[in-house]
Amino acid sequence: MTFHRNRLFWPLAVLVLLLVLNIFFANHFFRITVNDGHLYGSLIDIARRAAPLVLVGVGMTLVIATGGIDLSVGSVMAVSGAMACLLIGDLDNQNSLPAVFLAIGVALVLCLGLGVWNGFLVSVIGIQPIVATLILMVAGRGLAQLITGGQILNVNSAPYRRIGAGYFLALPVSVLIAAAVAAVAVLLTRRTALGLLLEAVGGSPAASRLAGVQARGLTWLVYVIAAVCAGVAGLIYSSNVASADSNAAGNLIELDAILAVVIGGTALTGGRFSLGGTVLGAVLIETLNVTILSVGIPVEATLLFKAVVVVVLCLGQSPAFRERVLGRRRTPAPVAPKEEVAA
Amino acid sequence: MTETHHQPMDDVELGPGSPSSTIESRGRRVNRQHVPVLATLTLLALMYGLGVVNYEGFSDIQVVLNIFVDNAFLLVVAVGMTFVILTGGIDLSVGAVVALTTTLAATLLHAGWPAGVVLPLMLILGTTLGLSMGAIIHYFRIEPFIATLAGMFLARGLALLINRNSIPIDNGFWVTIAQQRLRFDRGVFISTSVIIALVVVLIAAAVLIWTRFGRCVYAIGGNADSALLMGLPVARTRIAVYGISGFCASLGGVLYSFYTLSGYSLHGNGLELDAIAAVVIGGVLLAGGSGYLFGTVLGVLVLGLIQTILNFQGTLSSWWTRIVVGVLLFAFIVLQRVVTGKRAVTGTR
Amino acid sequence: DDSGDAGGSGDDQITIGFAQVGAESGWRTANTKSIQESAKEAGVELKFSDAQGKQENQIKAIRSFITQRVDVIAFSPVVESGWDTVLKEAQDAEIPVILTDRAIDSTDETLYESFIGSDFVLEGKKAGEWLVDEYQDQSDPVNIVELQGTPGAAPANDRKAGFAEVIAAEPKFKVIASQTGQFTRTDGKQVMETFLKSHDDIDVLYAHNDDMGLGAIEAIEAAGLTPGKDIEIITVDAVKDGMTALSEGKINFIVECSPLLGPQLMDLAKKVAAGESVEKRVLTEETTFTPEQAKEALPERKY
Amino acid sequence: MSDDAPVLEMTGIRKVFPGVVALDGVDLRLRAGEVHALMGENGAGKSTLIKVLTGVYEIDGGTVSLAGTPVRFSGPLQAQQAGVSTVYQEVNLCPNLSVAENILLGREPRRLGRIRWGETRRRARELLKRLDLDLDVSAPLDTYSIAIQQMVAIARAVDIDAKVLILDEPTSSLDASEVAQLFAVIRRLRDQGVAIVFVSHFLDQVYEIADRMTVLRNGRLVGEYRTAELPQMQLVTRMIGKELATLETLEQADRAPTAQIERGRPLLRAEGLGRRGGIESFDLSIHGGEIVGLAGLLGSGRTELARLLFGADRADRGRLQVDGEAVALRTPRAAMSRGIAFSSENRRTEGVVGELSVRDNIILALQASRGWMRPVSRRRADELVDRYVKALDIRPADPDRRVRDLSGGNQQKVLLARWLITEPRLFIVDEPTRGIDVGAKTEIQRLMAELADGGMAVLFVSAELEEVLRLSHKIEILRDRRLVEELENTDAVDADRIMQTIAGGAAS
Ligand SMILES: Nc1ncnc2c1ncn2[C@@H]1O[C@H](COP(=O)(O)OP(=O)(O)OP(=O)(O)O)[C@@H](O)[C@H]1O
Ligand SMILES: Nc1ncnc2c1ncn2[C@@H]1O[C@H](COP(=O)(O)OP(=O)(O)OP(=O)(O)O)[C@@H](O)[C@H]1O
Ligand SMILES: [Mg+2]
Ligand SMILES: [Mg+2]
Repeated sequence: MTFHRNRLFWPLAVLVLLLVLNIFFANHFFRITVNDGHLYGSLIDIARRAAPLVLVGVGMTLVIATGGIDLSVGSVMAVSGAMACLLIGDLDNQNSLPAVFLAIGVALVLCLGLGVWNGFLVSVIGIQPIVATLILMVAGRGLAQLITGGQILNVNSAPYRRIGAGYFLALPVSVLIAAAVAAVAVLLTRRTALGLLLEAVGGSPAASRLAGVQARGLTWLVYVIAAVCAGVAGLIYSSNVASADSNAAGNLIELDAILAVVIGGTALTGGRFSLGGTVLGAVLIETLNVTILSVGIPVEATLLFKAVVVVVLCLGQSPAFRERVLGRRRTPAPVAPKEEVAA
Repeated sequence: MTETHHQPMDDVELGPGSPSSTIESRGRRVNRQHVPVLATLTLLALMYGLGVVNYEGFSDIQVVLNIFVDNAFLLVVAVGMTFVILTGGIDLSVGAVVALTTTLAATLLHAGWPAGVVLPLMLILGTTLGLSMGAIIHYFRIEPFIATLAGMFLARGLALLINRNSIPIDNGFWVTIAQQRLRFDRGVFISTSVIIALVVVLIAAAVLIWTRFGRCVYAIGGNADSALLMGLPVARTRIAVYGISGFCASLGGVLYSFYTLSGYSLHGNGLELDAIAAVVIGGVLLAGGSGYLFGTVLGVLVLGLIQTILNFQGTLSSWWTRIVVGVLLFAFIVLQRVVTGKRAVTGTR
Repeated sequence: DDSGDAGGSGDDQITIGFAQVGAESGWRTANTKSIQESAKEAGVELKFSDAQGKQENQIKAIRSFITQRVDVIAFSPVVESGWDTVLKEAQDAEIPVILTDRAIDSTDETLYESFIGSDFVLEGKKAGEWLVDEYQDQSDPVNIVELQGTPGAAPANDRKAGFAEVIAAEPKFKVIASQTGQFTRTDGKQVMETFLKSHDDIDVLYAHNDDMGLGAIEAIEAAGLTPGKDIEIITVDAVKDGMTALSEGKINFIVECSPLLGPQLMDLAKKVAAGESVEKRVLTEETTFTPEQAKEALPERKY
Repeated sequence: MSDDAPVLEMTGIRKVFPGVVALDGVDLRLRAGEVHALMGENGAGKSTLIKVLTGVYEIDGGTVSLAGTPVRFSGPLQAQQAGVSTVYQEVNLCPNLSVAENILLGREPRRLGRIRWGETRRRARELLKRLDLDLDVSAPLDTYSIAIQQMVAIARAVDIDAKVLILDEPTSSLDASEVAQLFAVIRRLRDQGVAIVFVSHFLDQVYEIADRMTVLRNGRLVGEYRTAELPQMQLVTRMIGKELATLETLEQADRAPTAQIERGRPLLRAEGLGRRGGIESFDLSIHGGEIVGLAGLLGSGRTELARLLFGADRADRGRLQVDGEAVALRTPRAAMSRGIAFSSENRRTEGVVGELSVRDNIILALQASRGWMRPVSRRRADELVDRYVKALDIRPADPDRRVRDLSGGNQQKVLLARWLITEPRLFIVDEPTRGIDVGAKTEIQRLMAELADGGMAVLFVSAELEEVLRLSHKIEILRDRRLVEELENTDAVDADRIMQTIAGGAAS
């Protein structure tokens, strides 16, 4: 337990640092006002921006817990937004609530299907996850473009807009959705045995098979969850600008999501995972993006800035680094990095 | 954990009736290890045949040679990636290193530096970057994925900082090499880069099969902790592997700059994924410890062939292009599975 | 090596190999569509290849067109530099090349027959000129924020440069923030959100394309401001959505960048294939729009 | 065997893991030409001491000196270069490489920098021959059983030209003849002047081979003794820190109450079951309350047989009945639903999940059989875990500790606990006492006997013939992957009788 808290200390510290940095550049950075009956302010912006990444990250965490990886999340986001916008755009009355719900439902079912596909390739056919999901990463964006005909599909639907740009009880709906999904995921994994079984599968597939864990079903399940999460993220993304851009939606989000997962203390090799850590990681990444903008770092240097932050963060998180360089003699882990040395 | 096994090839004792086969089924196993590669080769030939049957002019030898000409840099990058993946790591920075190499080389050449200085400098730069990532990964136990992701940001960031525009290269040496063509009869040709790439492949293959270093790479991929306890030079090898990848990436960058005669910070975007895909399609396990370099060559050819087919098809819209790439990839990988009769990774011994 | 002696097949139908950048925007898709449709109309066989934004893919496609012995090769270069080698191969194979939409910076002008497309620098200048004109009576500083395109992309570079050149003439114009919006709506919106938080004295927004402008409009509205009034907006492209916003007064000025190169390209290709000489530089017919002009033009806007 | 200056001396060694003081003030003195046993219960710190010595872990205090000069190795590589060769507990080889490579990795014969593969294989075969093993050295290591892998690891260590050879539980899954081979090699090396550290929980072996021993308890030094001067009972007392009255009683009392159980309808019955390349068709029935022992040599197919009955591997011929009902056990899951449990001999890769806590590991099988939607409540889990942590004396008794940080023996106990809480009707145990100390071993044997009395059937696989004899009602003997004989374990049956069959004597 203390171990985990320890790992999250650094992301938290960096997060606070970035937030503080913002004060010097953005006026009233921490001020939250009420504007048009909803909250308005930089912090709210960060939360809203982080919503899709949190969603994708939650799904990614579960996939990574089983020792897999999902590169297709970005494409799935594009597909989901495209499908929803296509259907809604065809409606006579775009403001009809049931019709919009139906469209959203269809889009999510489509994503579910894509998740089933990924899961099938990984768990039944046994293709290595990175390649299995690479297939959908490439083809999925094509599919999304096929749906939109390569155009940006505009919708003019008030209910749909609320998902990404609307407010409920003065709070952004997208943030509420992301929080709800994250909470459900936490409950699902920690209140049922799902978390334990996933960690077992990720920790040692062979051992968990012999312990009777149905690795195949579970592996399949996480890809489905990841795709649905990405689908919801795609809806938020497209609703935010009331249009479906199948090219930009979710572009490169898989890298950010994986980064968020790792910052959150989940090892890419599978095994123990921390959803809370991922959420923190996602918020940190978006804060970083906002900071780059508000500090006004020149376009040319943004990547460098990101690199520096990531390096500092990871080194800070690494006990080995603290021990060797900062000279803090503690937690001498075995020399070998990942697997069991103790015996 | 690992399913495929590789076996150093040796001409001396693999013959039939090898005295080492104490159990009959074992004699056959040696061959079975080559099955994935053979299957890939067969499927590749099949795909090629498909192209020949369907498209006019596809049978032209130049079509095949073009795959090499057009993918020489990818091949070199993928060779470096193979080393990394064999140890169970990954290197996401390669695409960005390619970009950095081309940008910096173009800038320096533009500033009038001689090619004889720029070229080695680029290779040293890539290798150094790789080595430092390796050191961070090994000593500070940072996930390779993250360390090299940071490396990717860094390299591309530097490239952008140097110059965000594309810079033409007009250095004499560069231009000569770039436009040098080795012509055979009937007008078919290859470029200098192809020769360089093939030499790299041969050297790398030899290193993997015939040197202690190469075997240590496999050992680390099989089980890094065991390798350490067995007294292998894990630190040195792991760091070196990233160094090799960095070297290959920068050499790939140089080839890329021969290929386009320009430097640009967005060159090689997504190249890392292509390289990883090529390596994995070639039968190397991402978990490490298993696979051949020859497989990587096949993987690159598969990707190249898919693209050639698309270019010959010439009627696909942008989105169908993507979908068809996905479908072809899928078909290829699934057939590969079926042919080699491998079972699911999860839950098998 | 001239064994395969070039294209120019005897029959009257010509084949064009066209290597497109990708399908990264609505503009690009309209461009592709225009070329495909006019090829059909002109009775030209079109070999189409999508490079997905990568120069290497485009080079591969061009090389493949050479082996396929098409009559004319046309392409929109992903970047400016780095085409000499492959274009020389085309030249050796005696296949004429036409550039569309974006230029290349080769010193050897014989490598291509013609370049048809817009002048991005000019577009930036047009945007700047309108601004200068609009604020000519004002002497207070004018605070401008800029949404750039993808860093390093030619349209982004040139539109920035052209604009900067014009406004540099008057010191009252100040670009107080300039960031990339990656040519997308979402990024445009998000960057604008942050701009609005860190600067409360923005007068003008200059976006390198309509999409980013449209995203920014959402951000401005969410901040309780009125786009087009509180903050004046200039964009480039004139796609349908942008024109709609322009006609609603949410955008103040759009510089057109037309994707409809198809018919002009087909004409050129036929001439080139027939061995006629053509102009080295063909400009696409483009204009600029104010809200009033937009209202008129909107009904027959195709893309 | 002399008391002259030690080749290697460790003094006042201290090693702290977060929350555990693994070693404190431990001394170890090795002299050239002696076999030195390192003794202690599970978790006493033996393996840690070895790892500290060879630089796998950093030392927190104390000194090490080699031939009089202080050293501090940075890792196994450096230790090897200085002449300290080690076989660590658990097999630490690369499963993906061939046997030959595993033996010679890092030392392959070369010519002009190029590895000579033919020569490599030849040398590997030669080395194995010294251990009386004839394997296909070009086959990947993981096609062989744990026992063979252990021999390969030994062959590797023995080949290194070493002044000090350290063997951490090298015999834990070897049977008598392999142990004899190993000892022959050890003696030869000893006579050549190598100092050898030998760790084992088999007291007989220790007394057979060791000249001297160092006893640890709870990470502290108890003392150094000449083997000849310390009787076995006293050694045990030193190790566990109290008189072990039960040990003696167990030695006698736990002999199997020979075969007086009712043999009605068998719980499990296999007819002609087999698998190509694994084990030939065999017939076998197991009744409730019965302990069936499997005996055989290394690689005779015991593990293969056990795995078939659990569905860990799929049989490709024959029939299987459970409770008289025909079943096809395609997956472990299917077997579990029939009340069958299986603890693998390969606890590191197929047993425990190292990253998870002791608690999670223990409830894993139970939870898996319930499915993820019906979690075992935290209270129930704690109850069960507490019970078995106590019953099996798992140390440290902290359910939140990661299993990978436990000592080898304690990991084994966790594995057994995992299956015991599922209350199986048939418990297949493959080498359950591997690496378990004397006290715990008798404890486990008694547990098995007790559970059998309570009606559970046990299929007991062990390389230790005595153990099989002591526990089983019925003994199945395997040879060359074929079940060759079934014996009721009557008084007439003894080790010699079984060895005869195993060795392929007239019996079959
Ligand atoms: N990496 C580690 N982290 C934390 N604790 C550890 C680690 N390795 C060992 N320990 C602890 O140190 C103690 C000594 O363990 P060690 O493995 O040396 O025992 P051992 O004497 O070899 O026992 P066994 O006979 O069971 O192998 C145990 O309490 C164990 O839990
Ligand atoms: N001497 C040998 N020669 C060839 N292969 C062997 C040898 N010994 C074991 N094997 C292989 O090892 C594998 C495991 O055998 P298995 O585990 O059933 O043996 P076992 O009777 O359980 O013996 P143990 O576990 O003590 O090694 C089998 O696939 C067998 O082919
Ligand atoms: Mg031990
Ligand atoms: Mg066995």
